[in-house]
Amino acid sequence: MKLLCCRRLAVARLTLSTPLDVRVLAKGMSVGEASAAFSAAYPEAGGIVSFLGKVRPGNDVRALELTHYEPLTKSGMDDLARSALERFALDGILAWHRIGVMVPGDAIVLVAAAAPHRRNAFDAADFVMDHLKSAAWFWKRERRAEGWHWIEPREADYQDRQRWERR
Amino acid sequence: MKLLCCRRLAVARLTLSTPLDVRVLAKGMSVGEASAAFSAAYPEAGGIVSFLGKVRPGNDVRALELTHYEPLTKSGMDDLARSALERFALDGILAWHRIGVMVPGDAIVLVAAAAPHRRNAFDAADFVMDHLKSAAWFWKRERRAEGWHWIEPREADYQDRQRWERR
Amino acid sequence: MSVTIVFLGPLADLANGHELEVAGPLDWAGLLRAVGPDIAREIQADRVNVACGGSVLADKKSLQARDGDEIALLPPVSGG
Amino acid sequence: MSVTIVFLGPLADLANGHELEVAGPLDWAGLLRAVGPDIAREIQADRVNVACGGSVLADKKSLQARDGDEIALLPPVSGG
Repeated sequence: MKLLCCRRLAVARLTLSTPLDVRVLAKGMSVGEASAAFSAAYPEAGGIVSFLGKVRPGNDVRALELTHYEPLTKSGMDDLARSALERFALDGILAWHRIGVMVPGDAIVLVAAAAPHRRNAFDAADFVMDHLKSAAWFWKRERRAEGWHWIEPREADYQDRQRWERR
Repeated sequence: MKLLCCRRLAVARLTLSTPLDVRVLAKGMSVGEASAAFSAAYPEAGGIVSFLGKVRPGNDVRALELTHYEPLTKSGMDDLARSALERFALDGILAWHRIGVMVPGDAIVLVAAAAPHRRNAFDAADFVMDHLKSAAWFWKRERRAEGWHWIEPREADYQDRQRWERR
Repeated sequence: MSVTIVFLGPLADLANGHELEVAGPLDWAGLLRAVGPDIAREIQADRVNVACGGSVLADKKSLQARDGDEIALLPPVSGG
Repeated sequence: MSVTIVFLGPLADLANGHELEVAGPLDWAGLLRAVGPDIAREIQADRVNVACGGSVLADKKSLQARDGDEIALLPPVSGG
Protein backbone atom coordinates (compact mmCIF):
# COMPACT_ATOMS: atom_id res chain seq x y z
CA MET A 1 0.00 0.00 0.00
CA LYS A 2 2.73 2.40 0.94
CA LEU A 3 4.62 2.02 -2.32
CA LEU A 4 1.49 2.52 -4.36
CA CYS A 5 0.73 5.73 -2.52
CA CYS A 6 4.23 7.08 -3.05
CA ARG A 7 4.29 6.25 -6.71
CA ARG A 8 1.03 8.10 -7.19
CA LEU A 9 2.38 11.07 -5.28
CA ALA A 10 5.46 11.22 -7.46
CA VAL A 11 3.29 11.12 -10.56
CA ALA A 12 0.91 13.72 -9.20
CA ARG A 13 3.71 16.19 -8.57
CA LEU A 14 4.67 16.07 -12.20
CA THR A 15 2.27 16.22 -15.10
CA LEU A 16 3.69 15.08 -18.42
CA SER A 17 2.18 16.01 -21.73
CA THR A 18 1.52 13.00 -23.95
CA PRO A 19 2.61 11.63 -26.34
CA LEU A 20 5.41 14.23 -26.47
CA ASP A 21 7.01 15.91 -23.47
CA VAL A 22 9.89 18.17 -24.47
CA ARG A 23 11.56 20.57 -22.05
CA VAL A 24 14.54 22.89 -21.97
CA LEU A 25 15.29 23.23 -18.26
CA ALA A 26 17.18 26.17 -16.77
CA LYS A 27 17.83 24.33 -13.52
CA GLY A 28 17.52 20.94 -11.89
CA MET A 29 16.02 17.81 -13.40
CA SER A 30 13.68 15.52 -11.48
CA VAL A 31 14.90 12.31 -13.11
CA GLY A 32 13.17 9.91 -10.73
CA GLU A 33 9.83 11.67 -10.86
CA ALA A 34 9.99 12.03 -14.62
CA SER A 35 10.74 8.33 -15.09
CA ALA A 36 7.93 7.26 -12.76
CA ALA A 37 5.46 9.62 -14.42
CA PHE A 38 6.54 8.46 -17.88
CA SER A 39 6.07 4.78 -17.04
CA ALA A 40 2.65 5.52 -15.50
CA ALA A 41 1.61 7.57 -18.55
CA TYR A 42 2.02 4.60 -20.91
CA PRO A 43 0.46 1.56 -19.20
CA GLU A 44 0.03 -0.16 -22.57
CA ALA A 45 3.75 0.03 -23.44
CA GLY A 46 5.62 -3.27 -23.31
CA GLY A 47 9.02 -1.60 -23.25
CA ILE A 48 10.44 1.67 -21.98
CA VAL A 49 14.02 2.70 -22.74
CA SER A 50 15.56 5.62 -20.89
CA PHE A 51 18.82 7.45 -21.36
CA LEU A 52 20.27 9.64 -18.63
CA GLY A 53 23.33 11.73 -19.48
CA LYS A 54 25.34 13.15 -16.60
CA VAL A 55 28.33 15.49 -16.26
CA ARG A 56 31.43 13.31 -15.98
CA PRO A 57 33.91 14.17 -13.23
CA GLY A 58 37.05 13.24 -15.20
CA ASN A 59 39.54 15.44 -17.09
CA ASP A 60 39.74 17.95 -14.25
CA VAL A 61 36.24 19.18 -15.10
CA ARG A 62 34.92 21.62 -12.48
CA ALA A 63 31.78 22.67 -14.30
CA LEU A 64 29.93 22.32 -17.58
CA GLU A 65 27.89 25.07 -19.21
CA LEU A 66 25.24 24.53 -21.85
CA THR A 67 23.98 27.53 -23.78
CA HIS A 68 21.32 27.48 -26.47
CA TYR A 69 19.47 29.74 -28.92
CA GLU A 70 15.99 30.00 -27.52
CA PRO A 71 14.13 30.80 -30.78
CA LEU A 72 15.34 27.48 -32.26
CA THR A 73 16.01 25.06 -29.38
CA LYS A 74 12.57 24.03 -28.16
CA SER A 75 10.96 23.92 -31.60
CA GLY A 76 13.92 21.90 -32.93
CA MET A 77 13.57 19.41 -30.07
CA ASP A 78 9.80 19.23 -30.69
CA ASP A 79 10.45 18.38 -34.35
CA LEU A 80 13.00 15.75 -33.33
CA ALA A 81 10.65 14.13 -30.80
CA ARG A 82 7.78 14.16 -33.31
CA SER A 83 9.89 12.51 -35.98
CA ALA A 84 10.97 9.81 -33.50
CA LEU A 85 7.34 9.25 -32.51
CA GLU A 86 6.35 8.66 -36.13
CA ARG A 87 9.42 6.82 -37.34
CA PHE A 88 9.42 4.29 -34.50
CA ALA A 89 5.63 4.05 -33.91
CA LEU A 90 6.04 4.97 -30.25
CA ASP A 91 3.39 5.19 -27.58
CA GLY A 92 5.19 8.24 -26.25
CA ILE A 93 8.47 10.07 -25.87
CA LEU A 94 10.11 12.41 -23.38
CA ALA A 95 13.13 14.62 -24.11
CA TRP A 96 14.46 16.94 -21.44
CA HIS A 97 17.66 18.94 -21.79
CA ARG A 98 19.40 21.18 -19.28
CA ILE A 99 20.92 24.56 -20.03
CA GLY A 100 23.07 26.64 -17.67
CA VAL A 101 25.96 25.66 -15.42
CA MET A 102 26.21 22.12 -14.05
CA VAL A 103 28.72 20.25 -11.90
CA PRO A 104 29.94 16.64 -12.16
CA GLY A 105 27.14 14.19 -11.41
CA ASP A 106 24.39 16.59 -12.52
CA ALA A 107 21.90 15.37 -15.11
CA ILE A 108 22.27 17.01 -18.53
CA VAL A 109 19.75 15.11 -20.58
CA LEU A 110 16.95 12.61 -20.08
CA VAL A 111 15.29 10.79 -22.96
CA ALA A 112 12.62 8.12 -22.56
CA ALA A 113 10.76 6.18 -25.24
CA ALA A 114 7.75 3.89 -24.74
CA ALA A 115 6.75 1.37 -27.40
CA PRO A 116 4.86 -1.90 -27.76
CA HIS A 117 8.14 -3.76 -28.37
CA ARG A 118 11.63 -3.09 -27.08
CA ARG A 119 13.40 -2.72 -30.44
CA ASN A 120 11.51 0.46 -31.33
CA ALA A 121 12.01 1.92 -27.85
CA PHE A 122 15.78 1.29 -28.03
CA ASP A 123 16.07 2.72 -31.52
CA ALA A 124 14.02 5.80 -30.68
CA ALA A 125 16.05 6.72 -27.58
CA ASP A 126 19.25 6.11 -29.53
CA PHE A 127 18.02 8.22 -32.48
CA VAL A 128 16.99 11.13 -30.26
CA MET A 129 20.29 11.10 -28.35
CA ASP A 130 22.34 10.96 -31.54
CA HIS A 131 20.55 14.06 -32.77
CA LEU A 132 20.69 15.94 -29.47
CA LYS A 133 24.46 15.38 -29.41
CA SER A 134 25.26 16.92 -32.75
CA ALA A 135 22.09 18.35 -34.32
CA ALA A 136 20.27 20.38 -31.65
CA TRP A 137 20.89 24.03 -30.85
CA PHE A 138 23.15 23.64 -27.82
CA TRP A 139 26.73 24.69 -27.19
CA LYS A 140 28.77 23.10 -24.44
CA ARG A 141 31.87 24.21 -22.62
CA GLU A 142 33.81 22.82 -19.70
CA ARG A 143 35.60 24.72 -16.98
CA ARG A 144 38.91 23.15 -16.07
CA ALA A 145 41.62 24.49 -13.77
CA GLU A 146 42.98 26.84 -16.42
CA GLY A 147 39.66 28.12 -17.78
CA TRP A 148 36.76 27.38 -20.09
CA HIS A 149 37.02 25.08 -23.13
CA TRP A 150 34.40 24.70 -25.85
CA ILE A 151 33.46 21.09 -26.59
CA GLU A 152 32.64 19.95 -30.09
CA PRO A 153 31.02 16.61 -30.83
CA ARG A 154 33.46 13.73 -31.25
CA GLU A 155 33.80 12.21 -34.72
CA ALA A 156 31.91 9.19 -33.31
CA ASP A 157 28.96 11.49 -32.54
CA TYR A 158 28.69 12.60 -36.18
CA GLN A 159 28.98 9.00 -37.36
CA ASP A 160 26.32 7.90 -34.89
CA ARG A 161 23.91 10.45 -36.31
CA GLN A 162 24.67 9.51 -39.90
CA ARG A 163 23.54 5.93 -39.22
CA TRP A 164 19.95 7.16 -39.29
CA GLU A 165 20.30 8.78 -42.72
CA ARG A 166 21.35 5.58 -44.42
CA ARG A 167 18.24 3.67 -43.42
CA MET B 1 16.29 20.25 0.35
CA LYS B 2 13.22 18.05 0.38
CA LEU B 3 14.00 16.36 -2.92
CA LEU B 4 17.57 15.70 -1.91
CA CYS B 5 16.41 14.09 1.30
CA CYS B 6 14.00 11.81 -0.53
CA ARG B 7 16.49 10.72 -3.11
CA ARG B 8 18.94 9.75 -0.37
CA LEU B 9 16.24 7.84 1.43
CA ALA B 10 15.37 5.90 -1.69
CA VAL B 11 19.00 4.98 -2.17
CA ALA B 12 19.43 4.04 1.45
CA ARG B 13 16.51 1.62 1.36
CA LEU B 14 18.14 -0.33 -1.42
CA THR B 15 21.75 -1.45 -1.49
CA LEU B 16 23.03 -2.51 -4.87
CA SER B 17 26.06 -4.69 -5.35
CA THR B 18 28.57 -3.21 -7.78
CA PRO B 19 29.56 -3.54 -10.55
CA LEU B 20 27.00 -6.35 -11.06
CA ASP B 21 23.58 -6.53 -9.46
CA VAL B 22 21.57 -9.51 -10.68
CA ARG B 23 18.32 -10.59 -9.09
CA VAL B 24 15.54 -13.09 -9.72
CA LEU B 25 12.56 -11.61 -7.89
CA ALA B 26 9.60 -13.68 -6.70
CA LYS B 27 7.44 -10.62 -6.18
CA GLY B 28 7.35 -6.89 -6.84
CA MET B 29 10.07 -4.76 -8.38
CA SER B 30 11.07 -1.37 -6.98
CA VAL B 31 11.85 0.18 -10.35
CA GLY B 32 12.15 3.78 -9.13
CA GLU B 33 14.36 2.94 -6.18
CA ALA B 34 16.54 0.65 -8.26
CA SER B 35 17.04 3.34 -10.92
CA ALA B 36 17.89 6.01 -8.35
CA ALA B 37 20.30 3.72 -6.52
CA PHE B 38 21.93 2.66 -9.80
CA SER B 39 22.51 6.24 -10.92
CA ALA B 40 23.94 7.13 -7.50
CA ALA B 41 26.21 4.08 -7.53
CA TYR B 42 28.02 5.22 -10.69
CA PRO B 43 28.73 8.95 -10.31
CA GLU B 44 31.53 8.72 -12.87
CA ALA B 45 29.27 7.34 -15.63
CA GLY B 46 28.48 9.77 -18.42
CA GLY B 47 25.56 7.70 -19.69
CA ILE B 48 23.02 5.36 -18.16
CA VAL B 49 20.62 3.37 -20.32
CA SER B 50 17.69 1.59 -18.71
CA PHE B 51 15.17 -0.84 -20.09
CA LEU B 52 11.91 -1.56 -18.30
CA GLY B 53 9.72 -4.36 -19.64
CA LYS B 54 6.10 -4.48 -18.50
CA VAL B 55 3.18 -6.86 -18.99
CA ARG B 56 1.13 -5.55 -21.91
CA PRO B 57 -2.63 -5.34 -21.43
CA GLY B 58 -3.55 -6.25 -25.03
CA ASN B 59 -4.68 -9.57 -26.58
CA ASP B 60 -7.11 -10.23 -23.75
CA VAL B 61 -4.23 -10.97 -21.39
CA ARG B 62 -5.41 -11.34 -17.78
CA ALA B 63 -2.13 -12.52 -16.30
CA LEU B 64 1.40 -13.54 -17.21
CA GLU B 65 3.39 -16.24 -15.44
CA LEU B 66 7.15 -16.61 -15.58
CA THR B 67 8.68 -19.84 -14.31
CA HIS B 68 12.38 -20.65 -14.21
CA TYR B 69 14.84 -23.40 -13.29
CA GLU B 70 16.50 -22.17 -10.15
CA PRO B 71 19.80 -24.14 -10.43
CA LEU B 72 20.51 -22.40 -13.77
CA THR B 73 18.70 -19.04 -13.79
CA LYS B 74 20.69 -16.84 -11.46
CA SER B 75 24.10 -18.19 -12.48
CA GLY B 76 23.15 -17.82 -16.15
CA MET B 77 22.13 -14.20 -15.58
CA ASP B 78 25.36 -13.59 -13.66
CA ASP B 79 27.36 -14.91 -16.62
CA LEU B 80 25.36 -12.74 -19.01
CA ALA B 81 25.86 -9.59 -16.91
CA ARG B 82 29.57 -10.32 -16.52
CA SER B 83 30.04 -10.78 -20.24
CA ALA B 84 28.21 -7.47 -20.90
CA LEU B 85 30.41 -5.75 -18.32
CA GLU B 86 33.57 -6.92 -20.09
CA ARG B 87 32.43 -6.66 -23.68
CA PHE B 88 31.16 -3.09 -23.36
CA ALA B 89 33.65 -1.81 -20.77
CA LEU B 90 30.85 -0.76 -18.44
CA ASP B 91 31.10 0.99 -15.10
CA GLY B 92 28.27 -1.21 -13.90
CA ILE B 93 25.20 -3.21 -14.79
CA LEU B 94 21.93 -4.21 -13.18
CA ALA B 95 19.66 -7.04 -14.37
CA TRP B 96 16.50 -7.87 -12.46
CA HIS B 97 13.92 -10.37 -13.65
CA ARG B 98 10.57 -11.29 -12.15
CA ILE B 99 9.20 -14.80 -11.77
CA GLY B 100 5.68 -15.72 -10.70
CA VAL B 101 2.30 -14.38 -11.72
CA MET B 102 1.98 -10.78 -12.94
CA VAL B 103 -0.86 -8.63 -14.24
CA PRO B 104 -0.86 -6.03 -17.05
CA GLY B 105 1.26 -3.02 -16.11
CA ASP B 106 3.53 -5.01 -13.76
CA ALA B 107 7.27 -4.83 -14.33
CA ILE B 108 8.81 -8.05 -15.68
CA VAL B 109 12.39 -7.00 -16.26
CA LEU B 110 14.69 -4.08 -15.50
CA VAL B 111 18.13 -3.72 -17.06
CA ALA B 112 20.43 -0.75 -16.52
CA ALA B 113 23.92 -0.14 -17.90
CA ALA B 114 26.32 2.65 -16.88
CA ALA B 115 29.27 3.56 -19.10
CA PRO B 116 31.58 6.47 -19.81
CA HIS B 117 29.91 7.04 -23.20
CA ARG B 118 26.35 6.41 -24.31
CA ARG B 119 27.06 3.98 -27.17
CA ASN B 120 28.38 1.28 -24.84
CA ALA B 121 25.52 1.78 -22.40
CA PHE B 122 22.94 1.42 -25.20
CA ASP B 123 24.63 -1.64 -26.66
CA ALA B 124 24.99 -3.34 -23.29
CA ALA B 125 21.33 -2.90 -22.30
CA ASP B 126 20.30 -4.07 -25.77
CA PHE B 127 22.65 -7.10 -25.59
CA VAL B 128 21.39 -8.15 -22.15
CA MET B 129 17.73 -7.80 -23.15
CA ASP B 130 18.24 -9.79 -26.36
CA HIS B 131 19.72 -12.62 -24.33
CA LEU B 132 17.14 -12.48 -21.53
CA LYS B 133 14.41 -12.79 -24.16
CA SER B 134 15.60 -15.96 -25.80
CA ALA B 135 18.66 -17.31 -23.97
CA ALA B 136 17.92 -17.22 -20.23
CA TRP B 137 16.19 -19.97 -18.26
CA PHE B 138 12.67 -18.55 -18.15
CA TRP B 139 9.38 -19.83 -19.50
CA LYS B 140 6.46 -17.51 -20.03
CA ARG B 141 2.75 -18.15 -20.37
CA GLU B 142 -0.27 -15.87 -20.62
CA ARG B 143 -3.69 -16.40 -19.19
CA ARG B 144 -6.43 -15.31 -21.58
CA ALA B 145 -10.19 -15.79 -21.29
CA GLU B 146 -10.03 -19.40 -22.43
CA GLY B 147 -6.95 -20.49 -20.47
CA TRP B 148 -3.15 -20.46 -20.34
CA HIS B 149 -0.94 -20.18 -23.45
CA TRP B 150 2.81 -20.74 -23.57
CA ILE B 151 4.71 -17.92 -25.27
CA GLU B 152 7.77 -18.62 -27.35
CA PRO B 153 10.16 -15.89 -28.49
CA ARG B 154 9.20 -14.23 -31.76
CA GLU B 155 11.43 -14.85 -34.77
CA ALA B 156 12.57 -11.23 -34.33
CA ASP B 157 13.83 -12.11 -30.84
CA TYR B 158 16.09 -14.86 -32.19
CA GLN B 159 17.36 -12.54 -34.92
CA ASP B 160 18.02 -9.80 -32.38
CA ARG B 161 20.18 -12.15 -30.34
CA GLN B 162 22.08 -13.39 -33.39
CA ARG B 163 23.23 -9.84 -34.14
CA TRP B 164 25.72 -10.14 -31.27
CA GLU B 165 27.27 -13.35 -32.64
CA ARG B 166 28.20 -11.79 -35.96
CA ARG B 167 30.30 -9.04 -34.42
CA MET C 1 18.11 -42.47 -3.41
CA SER C 2 16.88 -42.01 -6.93
CA VAL C 3 17.08 -39.64 -9.92
CA THR C 4 14.65 -36.71 -10.12
CA ILE C 5 13.44 -35.60 -13.56
CA VAL C 6 12.18 -32.01 -13.65
CA PHE C 7 9.84 -30.87 -16.44
CA LEU C 8 10.07 -27.17 -17.29
CA GLY C 9 7.67 -24.87 -19.13
CA PRO C 10 5.26 -26.57 -21.54
CA LEU C 11 6.85 -29.98 -20.85
CA ALA C 12 5.23 -29.89 -17.39
CA ASP C 13 1.80 -29.73 -19.07
CA LEU C 14 2.68 -32.67 -21.31
CA ALA C 15 3.99 -34.64 -18.32
CA ASN C 16 1.00 -33.74 -16.16
CA GLY C 17 3.41 -32.79 -13.41
CA HIS C 18 6.61 -30.98 -12.57
CA GLU C 19 8.74 -33.86 -11.31
CA LEU C 20 9.20 -37.58 -11.67
CA GLU C 21 11.38 -39.79 -9.46
CA VAL C 22 12.96 -42.84 -11.06
CA ALA C 23 15.58 -45.33 -9.96
CA GLY C 24 19.16 -44.47 -10.86
CA PRO C 25 21.51 -44.64 -12.56
CA LEU C 26 19.94 -43.30 -15.74
CA ASP C 27 21.41 -42.82 -19.21
CA TRP C 28 19.81 -41.23 -22.31
CA ALA C 29 18.02 -44.41 -23.38
CA GLY C 30 16.79 -44.90 -19.82
CA LEU C 31 15.52 -41.31 -19.70
CA LEU C 32 13.55 -41.75 -22.94
CA ARG C 33 11.91 -44.88 -21.53
CA ALA C 34 11.22 -43.26 -18.15
CA VAL C 35 9.37 -40.20 -19.51
CA GLY C 36 7.09 -42.01 -21.94
CA PRO C 37 6.70 -41.64 -25.71
CA ASP C 38 5.20 -38.10 -25.88
CA ILE C 39 7.92 -36.46 -23.80
CA ALA C 40 10.57 -38.69 -25.39
CA ARG C 41 9.62 -37.36 -28.82
CA GLU C 42 9.83 -33.75 -27.60
CA ILE C 43 13.18 -34.00 -25.85
CA GLN C 44 14.88 -35.64 -28.81
CA ALA C 45 14.44 -32.39 -30.78
CA ASP C 46 17.49 -30.12 -30.92
CA ARG C 47 15.57 -27.26 -29.39
CA VAL C 48 15.23 -29.04 -26.04
CA ASN C 49 18.20 -28.92 -23.68
CA VAL C 50 18.94 -31.28 -20.83
CA ALA C 51 20.72 -30.36 -17.61
CA CYS C 52 22.10 -32.79 -15.07
CA GLY C 53 23.38 -31.81 -11.63
CA GLY C 54 22.93 -28.10 -12.39
CA SER C 55 24.85 -28.05 -15.70
CA VAL C 56 23.45 -28.01 -19.21
CA LEU C 57 24.81 -30.96 -21.19
CA ALA C 58 26.67 -30.10 -24.39
CA ASP C 59 25.61 -33.52 -25.72
CA LYS C 60 22.45 -34.70 -24.02
CA LYS C 61 22.88 -38.24 -25.38
CA SER C 62 25.94 -38.55 -23.13
CA LEU C 63 23.68 -38.30 -20.03
CA GLN C 64 24.90 -40.41 -17.10
CA ALA C 65 22.74 -39.54 -14.08
CA ARG C 66 23.58 -41.14 -10.77
CA ASP C 67 21.42 -41.60 -7.68
CA GLY C 68 20.74 -38.18 -6.14
CA ASP C 69 21.13 -36.28 -9.44
CA GLU C 70 18.47 -33.97 -10.77
CA ILE C 71 17.82 -34.03 -14.53
CA ALA C 72 16.06 -30.96 -15.98
CA LEU C 73 14.29 -31.06 -19.34
CA LEU C 74 14.51 -27.55 -20.78
CA PRO C 75 12.29 -26.62 -23.75
CA PRO C 76 12.82 -23.34 -25.68
CA VAL C 77 12.97 -20.45 -23.23
CA SER C 78 11.09 -17.16 -23.30
CA GLY C 79 11.92 -14.37 -20.86
CA GLY C 80 11.85 -10.60 -20.62
CA MET D 1 14.74 49.98 -35.22
CA SER D 2 17.79 48.01 -36.21
CA VAL D 3 19.03 44.48 -36.83
CA THR D 4 20.38 42.45 -33.89
CA ILE D 5 23.22 40.02 -34.54
CA VAL D 6 23.47 37.22 -31.92
CA PHE D 7 26.74 35.32 -31.45
CA LEU D 8 26.33 31.77 -30.17
CA GLY D 9 28.81 29.40 -28.52
CA PRO D 10 32.49 30.07 -29.27
CA LEU D 11 31.58 32.94 -31.64
CA ALA D 12 30.59 35.00 -28.58
CA ASP D 13 34.18 34.68 -27.30
CA LEU D 14 35.55 35.79 -30.65
CA ALA D 15 33.09 38.68 -30.81
CA ASN D 16 33.76 39.70 -27.20
CA GLY D 17 30.02 39.82 -26.63
CA HIS D 18 26.73 38.11 -27.25
CA GLU D 19 24.95 40.69 -29.37
CA LEU D 20 25.59 43.48 -31.79
CA GLU D 21 23.04 46.01 -33.04
CA VAL D 22 23.49 47.40 -36.53
CA ALA D 23 21.36 49.50 -38.84
CA GLY D 24 19.08 47.54 -41.20
CA PRO D 25 18.44 46.30 -43.74
CA LEU D 26 21.37 43.87 -43.88
CA ASP D 27 22.36 41.38 -46.56
CA TRP D 28 25.17 38.78 -46.51
CA ALA D 29 27.85 41.26 -47.64
CA GLY D 30 26.62 43.76 -45.08
CA LEU D 31 26.75 41.11 -42.34
CA LEU D 32 30.34 40.18 -43.19
CA ARG D 33 31.35 43.87 -42.96
CA ALA D 34 29.39 44.42 -39.74
CA VAL D 35 30.97 41.56 -37.77
CA GLY D 36 34.61 42.28 -38.65
CA PRO D 37 37.20 40.09 -40.40
CA ASP D 38 37.69 37.38 -37.72
CA ILE D 39 34.01 36.55 -37.38
CA ALA D 40 33.50 37.02 -41.13
CA ARG D 41 36.10 34.33 -41.82
CA GLU D 42 34.43 31.92 -39.37
CA ILE D 43 30.88 32.34 -40.59
CA GLN D 44 31.81 31.82 -44.24
CA ALA D 45 32.70 28.19 -43.40
CA ASP D 46 30.04 25.60 -44.23
CA ARG D 47 29.93 24.42 -40.64
CA VAL D 48 28.44 27.71 -39.43
CA ASN D 49 24.69 28.21 -39.90
CA VAL D 50 22.82 31.50 -39.95
CA ALA D 51 19.26 32.03 -38.74
CA CYS D 52 17.12 35.09 -39.41
CA GLY D 53 13.79 35.80 -37.74
CA GLY D 54 13.84 32.41 -35.97
CA SER D 55 14.50 30.26 -39.06
CA VAL D 56 17.75 28.69 -40.17
CA LEU D 57 18.61 29.84 -43.71
CA ALA D 58 19.06 27.06 -46.27
CA ASP D 59 21.40 29.43 -48.16
CA LYS D 60 22.93 31.93 -45.78
CA LYS D 61 24.20 34.08 -48.66
CA SER D 62 20.57 34.86 -49.46
CA LEU D 63 20.24 36.75 -46.13
CA GLN D 64 17.90 39.75 -46.30
CA ALA D 65 17.43 41.06 -42.75
CA ARG D 66 15.02 43.94 -42.20
CA ASP D 67 14.76 46.35 -39.31
CA GLY D 68 13.61 44.45 -36.21
CA ASP D 69 15.02 41.10 -37.38
CA GLU D 70 17.37 39.04 -35.25
CA ILE D 71 20.25 37.29 -37.03
CA ALA D 72 21.84 34.34 -35.17
CA LEU D 73 25.31 33.06 -36.03
CA LEU D 74 25.33 29.35 -35.20
CA PRO D 75 28.66 27.50 -35.01
CA PRO D 76 28.81 23.68 -34.75
CA VAL D 77 26.54 22.52 -31.94
CA SER D 78 27.29 20.14 -29.08
CA GLY D 79 24.54 18.95 -26.77
CA GLY D 80 23.65 15.96 -24.62
